[in-house]
Amino acid sequence: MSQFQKKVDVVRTELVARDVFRLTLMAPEIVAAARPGQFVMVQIAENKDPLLRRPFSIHQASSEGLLQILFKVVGRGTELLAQCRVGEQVSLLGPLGHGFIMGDPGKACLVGGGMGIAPMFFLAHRFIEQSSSAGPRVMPRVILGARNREELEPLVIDFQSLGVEVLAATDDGSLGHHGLVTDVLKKLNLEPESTVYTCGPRPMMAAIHHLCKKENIACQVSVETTMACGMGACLGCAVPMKGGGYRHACSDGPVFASGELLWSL
Amino acid sequence: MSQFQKKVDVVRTELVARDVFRLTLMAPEIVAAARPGQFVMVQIAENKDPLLRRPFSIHQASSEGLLQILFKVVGRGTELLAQCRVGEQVSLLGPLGHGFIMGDPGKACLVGGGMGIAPMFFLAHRFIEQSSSAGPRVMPRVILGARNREELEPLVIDFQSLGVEVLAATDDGSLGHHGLVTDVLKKLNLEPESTVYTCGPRPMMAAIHHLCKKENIACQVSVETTMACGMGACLGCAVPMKGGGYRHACSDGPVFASGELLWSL
Amino acid sequence: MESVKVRKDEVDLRVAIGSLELQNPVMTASGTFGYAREFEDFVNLRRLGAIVVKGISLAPRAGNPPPRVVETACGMLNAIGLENVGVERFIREKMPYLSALGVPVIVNILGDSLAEYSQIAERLASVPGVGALEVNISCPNVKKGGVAFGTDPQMAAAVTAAVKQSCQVPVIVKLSPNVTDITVVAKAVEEAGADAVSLINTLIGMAIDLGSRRPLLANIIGGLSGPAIKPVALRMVYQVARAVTIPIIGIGGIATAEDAMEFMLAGASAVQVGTANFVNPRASEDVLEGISAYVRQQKLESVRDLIGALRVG
Amino acid sequence: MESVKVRKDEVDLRVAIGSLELQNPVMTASGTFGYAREFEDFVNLRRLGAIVVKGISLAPRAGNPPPRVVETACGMLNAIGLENVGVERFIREKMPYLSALGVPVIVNILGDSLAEYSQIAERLASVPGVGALEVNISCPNVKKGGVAFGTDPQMAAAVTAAVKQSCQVPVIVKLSPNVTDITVVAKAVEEAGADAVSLINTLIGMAIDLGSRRPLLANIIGGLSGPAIKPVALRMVYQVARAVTIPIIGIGGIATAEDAMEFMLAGASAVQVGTANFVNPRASEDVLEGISAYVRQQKLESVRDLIGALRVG
Ligand SMILES: Cc1cc2nc3c(=O)[nH]c(=O)nc-3n(C[C@H](O)[C@H](O)[C@H](O)COP(=O)(O)OP(=O)(O)OC[C@H]3O[C@@H](n4cnc5c(N)ncnc54)[C@H](O)[C@@H]3O)c2cc1C
Ligand SMILES: Cc1cc2nc3c(=O)[nH]c(=O)nc-3n(C[C@H](O)[C@H](O)[C@H](O)COP(=O)(O)OP(=O)(O)OC[C@H]3O[C@@H](n4cnc5c(N)ncnc54)[C@H](O)[C@@H]3O)c2cc1C
Ligand SMILES: Cc1cc2nc3c(=O)[nH]c(=O)nc-3n(C[C@H](O)[C@H](O)[C@H](O)COP(=O)(O)O)c2cc1C
Ligand SMILES: Cc1cc2nc3c(=O)[nH]c(=O)nc-3n(C[C@H](O)[C@H](O)[C@H](O)COP(=O)(O)O)c2cc1C
Ligand code: FES
Ligand code: FES
Repeated sequence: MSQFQKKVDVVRTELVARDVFRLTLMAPEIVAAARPGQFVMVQIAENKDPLLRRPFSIHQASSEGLLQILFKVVGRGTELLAQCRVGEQVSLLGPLGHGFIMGDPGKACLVGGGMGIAPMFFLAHRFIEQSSSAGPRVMPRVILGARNREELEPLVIDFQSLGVEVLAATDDGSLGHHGLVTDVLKKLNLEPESTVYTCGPRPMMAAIHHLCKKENIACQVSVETTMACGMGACLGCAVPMKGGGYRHACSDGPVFASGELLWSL
Repeated sequence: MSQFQKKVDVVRTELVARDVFRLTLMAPEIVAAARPGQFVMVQIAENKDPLLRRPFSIHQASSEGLLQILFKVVGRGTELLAQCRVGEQVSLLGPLGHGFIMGDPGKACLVGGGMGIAPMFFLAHRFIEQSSSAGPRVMPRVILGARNREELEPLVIDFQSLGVEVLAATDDGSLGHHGLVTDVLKKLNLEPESTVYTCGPRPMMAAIHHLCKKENIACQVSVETTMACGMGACLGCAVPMKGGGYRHACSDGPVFASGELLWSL
Repeated sequence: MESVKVRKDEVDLRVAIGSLELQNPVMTASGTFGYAREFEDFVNLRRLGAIVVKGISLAPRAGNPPPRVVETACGMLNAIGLENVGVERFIREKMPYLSALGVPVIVNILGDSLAEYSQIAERLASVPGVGALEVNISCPNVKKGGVAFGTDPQMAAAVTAAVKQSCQVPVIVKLSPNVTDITVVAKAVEEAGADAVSLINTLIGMAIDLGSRRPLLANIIGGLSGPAIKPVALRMVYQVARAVTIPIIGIGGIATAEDAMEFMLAGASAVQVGTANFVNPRASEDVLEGISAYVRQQKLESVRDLIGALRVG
Repeated sequence: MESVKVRKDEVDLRVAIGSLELQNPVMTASGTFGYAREFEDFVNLRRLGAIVVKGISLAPRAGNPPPRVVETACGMLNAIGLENVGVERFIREKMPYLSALGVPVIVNILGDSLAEYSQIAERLASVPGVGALEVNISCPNVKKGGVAFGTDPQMAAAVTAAVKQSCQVPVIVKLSPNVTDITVVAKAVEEAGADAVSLINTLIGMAIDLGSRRPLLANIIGGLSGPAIKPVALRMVYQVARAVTIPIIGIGGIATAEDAMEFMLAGASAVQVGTANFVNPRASEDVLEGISAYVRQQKLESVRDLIGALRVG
C-alpha cells in the first residue's frame, strides 16, 4: 500500500450549491494509487489551530492526476477550507483506507445521500470505465438523495454526464421522488445477485442495510467517524461491530460489508 | 482618551527592504485620535494561533484616514502579517499608549534605529505640520540608522520627501556614517534646550540616554516590551524604573523621559 | 431572583452566587480586566454580571521583573507576580469609579498569611459597591502564600474560614487546577463556609527560548491561560459540580458565548472571561450578547436552565 | 556511548537511557505511532532513536465506545480506552516486523494490578528486540489501574519495583501530569529502581457539544495532548530534572526540532513525538533532522551538550 503526504496545488474551486464546495487538486501520486471509497486527510491551516487534518472521500481521481473533493461547510475546518483559492497549496495525506470492492457493473446499485454522494461519483466513473473496457457498456444504477433540488441538481447533472441514468430523491420533493432514497431503492426490485454500494447519513445507511438484509442483497457501506490520524495510528475511529468489539474506520474501512456492523446503537 | 477596535481594509502593501514591510490601512477613527509615539495592536490570525495581538508603532496617520505600520519579519506573527494582501481585513486596536510630548520643532532631534524608525516618521511629519502652521518652516533634525543601505535608503528617501534633511548611519558604512547613530548625534553638538526623541534597539537608546544626560539634554525614548493586551489590563509590559518598581509600557508609555528609566539591567 | 428585575421583552439571564444576585452570568476574570476603566471604550460595563478586579493585597506589590508574558500555542503564560496598588489605594483610587457602575464588584484578594487574608477582607467588606470577595489561594507566581494555600485542602479551608469570619459579603474561593484531585479542595472550602467556588486559575507552565537557552519569563515559570486550557477547566468544573452544592463560577479559555454555555452545562452558575479580553476587549459583552441570543432563540425560560444540564449516559 | 558508532561526517546524536544507548534522542510516543508499520511510507523507521508502541496489556482490550477523539484549541482529547491486541498477539504479530528494524523497541505496558504488571514485564523482557519497558501508570482513561498508580507515590513505587523485579531490560516509568507535585512521584519511582522517567502523559480534560448538550467523548473525559500542553510538560520536565538523577524523556506537544531541544535544555535526555504524528506523519524524522542540523550548525560536540543546559539566573 502506497500512501503519500504532499503539498498540492489548488487548480480549481467551485461553489456547487449553498455551502457545498468542490476543490480540484493536482495530486498525481495520490491519484495513481487511489480507488473508489478511499479518502484523503486534508490539512486545514498552516498554524496549529485547527490542529488536526479533516477526512474527505475522493470524489474523483482523473487520469491527468487531478483529485477532487466535494464537501459541505459544517464547522470551522470546512469553513476555512472553503476559503481556499486557486494558486494556494494544501497538504494532502492519502489515499487512505480500503475502498469499495467492485463487482459486476451491471449488478451494481450506488446509493448516495447528502455528502455521501461524494465517493459515489468516483465509484460510478470506475464502474463505467471497467464496463466499457469489458465489451458492451453496462451501466450501474445510481440513486442520489439530498434535501432539495438546489443541492442535488448539480450533482445529478455530473452523474448524467458520465452517461448514467440517475434516480433522484429529495426531502422536499423539489427534484425526483419526494421522500427517501430507500423508497426509490425498494421500488427498483434489485435481483438477489446485486450489490448495493452506499454512503450517506447513518439513518439512511441503516435503512438500506435492513432493506438489503431482508432482500438478501449484498451491501457495502462507507462510514464516517471522527478521526485524528486517518492511518491506523490513533485508534480513534472505532466502529462498533455486530459481534462485539470495534474495528477502525480509517484502516479497516471506511467501507464495510453492512452485515458486519452494529446498527442498533 | 478614545480607543477603537476596528476591522479595517488593507489598501496597500509594500516590501520596503528585505523582510521589511509597510501596510497601509483605512482606519479613520484611529487616525483621527492618533498622536506620534502611539501604537496599535494588530490581530494576526482569525483563528486562535497565534493568539495574541502584536504591537506596532503608528508609522504614519494621514488626513485621509490612512494608517501605516512599518515592520520587520522577526517571528511567526510578523511572517503571517507580511502575507496580508490588499482587499483583506485586519483587526486593529488603538491608538494606544502615550506618545511623544512635542516641543519646539526647531529644537527637536529625532533619532531612529532599525524598526525604531517607524514612529519617527509620524513624529517628523507632525513636527513639520506644526512648524509650517506657526510661521516660517523650521525643520527638526533627523538621524536614522540601520544595518545597511538596502534597509535604510528607502526610509531616508521617505523622510527627505517630507522636506527634512536626514543624517544616516549604517553598520557597514554602505550609506552615510559608517558606525552608530550616537556618533552622528555627538557630532551635532545640540544646544542644551534641545530635545532628543528616540526609538530603536535598547543599546542604542541607552547610549543616547547617557549622552543626553551628560550634555544635559532632554531625551524621550519609546521602549519595547512583550505585551499581551496593550491597554493596561494585563500588567505584562513592565518597565523597570530608576527609582525602583515598574511602570507599564502600554499605558504609562511607550514613551518615557529617558531619565526615569533604569538603564543598567 | 427578586432584587434584579427583568423587562418583559428581555430574556431572563439572572443567576445567583450565594446571596449575590447577578443580572447575568458574565463576569471578567481577575487580572485580565485591569480595574475595568481600561475597557470603558469597548464594553458597556454596566451590562456585565459582575466585575472581578485584579488581585489586591494589603500592601502594594511591585510584581516580577520582565519579561512577564509570553505567548504559547492557543494560550499564554504570565508571571505578573501579583503587582497591585494595595488595598488602600485600591479603595481610594479605583472603587469610586467601580462602585458608580452599579454592577457588583468582586475583589480578588491575596495574602501571605491567614492574618493578612483576614485583614484585607475586613477592610474591603464595608466598602460600598464590593459585592463579594474572591479569595485567590491559587496563584502560582508568588513563592509565599499562594501555592501552599491552594494545593493543601486544610490550608484552603483555613483561609476560607478566616475570610468568612472577617466579612459579611459572599466569599468565593478561587481554586487552583494544579492539584491531583480538585474536588477534595472544593469540598474542604465548602465545608469551611465558602459561598461559591471559582475555577480554574492558571496551570503552571514554562517556555524556553532555544536561541538564548533561557526561560522566556524572568520568573522561569508562569501561569498558563487561554483556549489551550479550556478542556482541563471544563473537566474540573464538571467534577466539582458533582462534589459540592455551592455555586460554581467557570473560568478557563472562555472567548465566546458557546464556550461560556458549555461551562454552564458542566455545572457553572456563572463564568469569567479572562485572556480573551486581551485579544478582543469586547469579549465579555460579546459573550453576554451571545448567551442572550441563545436563550431567546432556544426559548429557554431562563439561562439557569443551562446550569448542570449536561446530558450524560 | 560505545555501542553505537558515529561516522566521521556525522554529528554525535547519541544519548543513553540507563543502559540503553540510542543513536539519537528522538522516539515516538505510545499510542500515537501505532505499531510503527503504519508509518513506513513516511518515516525511515531505522533512523529513529527508539520506537515506543501502543500500550499493551496482558489480555486484549476492546477500548471505549466512540466518539473517542475530539479536537480542542491547539490540542486534542482522546479516550481510546487502551484498546490493544494483548501481549501474546503483540509478540506474535507485531514484534517480528519491529525487531527487524534494528531500532530499540520500547513497549508501553499497563495493568490493573501489581501482578499483571509483573506478568506482562516478565513475558516481554525475553522477547528479542525489546529494548526497554515504559510503564504506563498514568493513563486517565481506565477506571481501574492507571489512575490510582500514577497519582499515588507509594503505588507508583510499588509498580516500579514489581516491574524491575520481573525483567532485566531498562524500566522507564511514565508519569502523569495530573498531580499536585510531580517531583514526589518522580523521586518515589527513582528510589524504587526506575532507570528513567518519561513525562508527561495527557492532562485530563473534557469537551462539550452545546447543540446536543452532551460530552463530545462517549467516555465523558479524556486525555489532552498536543501543542496546548507543551508549557505544562516543559515545566514538569524542568522540575523533575532538578529532583532526580535518572534520565528523563520529555513528552508533550513536541512537533518540531525546536520543541524537542527546548525539552532537552529543560533536562530531558530524549524526547517523544506524539500527537504531531497525526498531523505530519513524518514529524519524528523531521524532528530528528532538525536536531541534527542544529547540532552541526552550532558546532556542538554532541547533542548531549543540550541536556539540562538551560541558563537560569
Ligand atoms: C472517511 C470520511 C470521509 C468523509 N468524506 C466527506 C466528504 O466527502 N464530504 C464531506 O463534506 N464530508 C466528509 N466527511 C466528513 C468531514 O470529515 C467532516 O464534515 C469535517 O471533518 C468537519 O470538519 P469541520 O471542522 O468543518 O467541523 P467540526 O467543527 O469539526 O464539526 C462540525 C460537525 O462535523 C462533525 N465532524 C467533525 N469531524 C468529523 C469527522 N472527522 N467525521 C465526521 N464528522 C465529523 C462534528 O461532529 C460536528 O457535528 C468524511 C468523513 C470521513 C470520516
Ligand atoms: C509599543 C511597541 C511598538 C512596536 N513597534 C514596532 C514597529 O513599528 N515595527 C516593528 O517591526 N516592530 C515593532 N514592535 C515590535 C513588534 O511588536 C514585534 O517585532 C512583534 O510583536 C514580533 O512578533 P512575531 O510574532 O513576529 O515574533 P515572535 O515570534 O513573537 O518573537 C520573535 C522575536 O520578537 C520579540 N518580540 C515578540 N513580541 C514582542 C513584543 N511585543 N515587543 C517586542 N518584541 C517582541 C521576541 O522576543 C523574539 O525575539 C513594537 C513593539 C512594541 C511593544
Ligand atoms: C495576566 C493575567 C493576570 C492574572 N491575575 C490574576 C490575579 O491577580 N488573581 C487571580 O485570582 N487570577 C489571576 N489570573 C487568572 C485569571 O483570572 C484566570 O483564572 C485564568 O487566566 C484562566 O482564565 P482564561 O483562560 O480565561 O484567561 C490572571 C491571568 C492572567 C492571564
Ligand atoms: C490517541 C492517543 C493514544 C495514546 N495512548 C497511550 C498509551 O497507550 N500509553 C501511554 O502511555 N500514553 C498514551 N498516550 C499519551 C502519549 O504517549 C503522550 O504522552 C501524550 O499524548 C502527550 O504527548 P503529545 O502532546 O506529543 O501527544 C496517547 C496519546 C494519544 C493522543
Ligand atoms: S483515525 Fe486514527 S486510527 Fe483511524
Ligand atoms: S500590555 Fe497589558 S498592561 Fe501593558
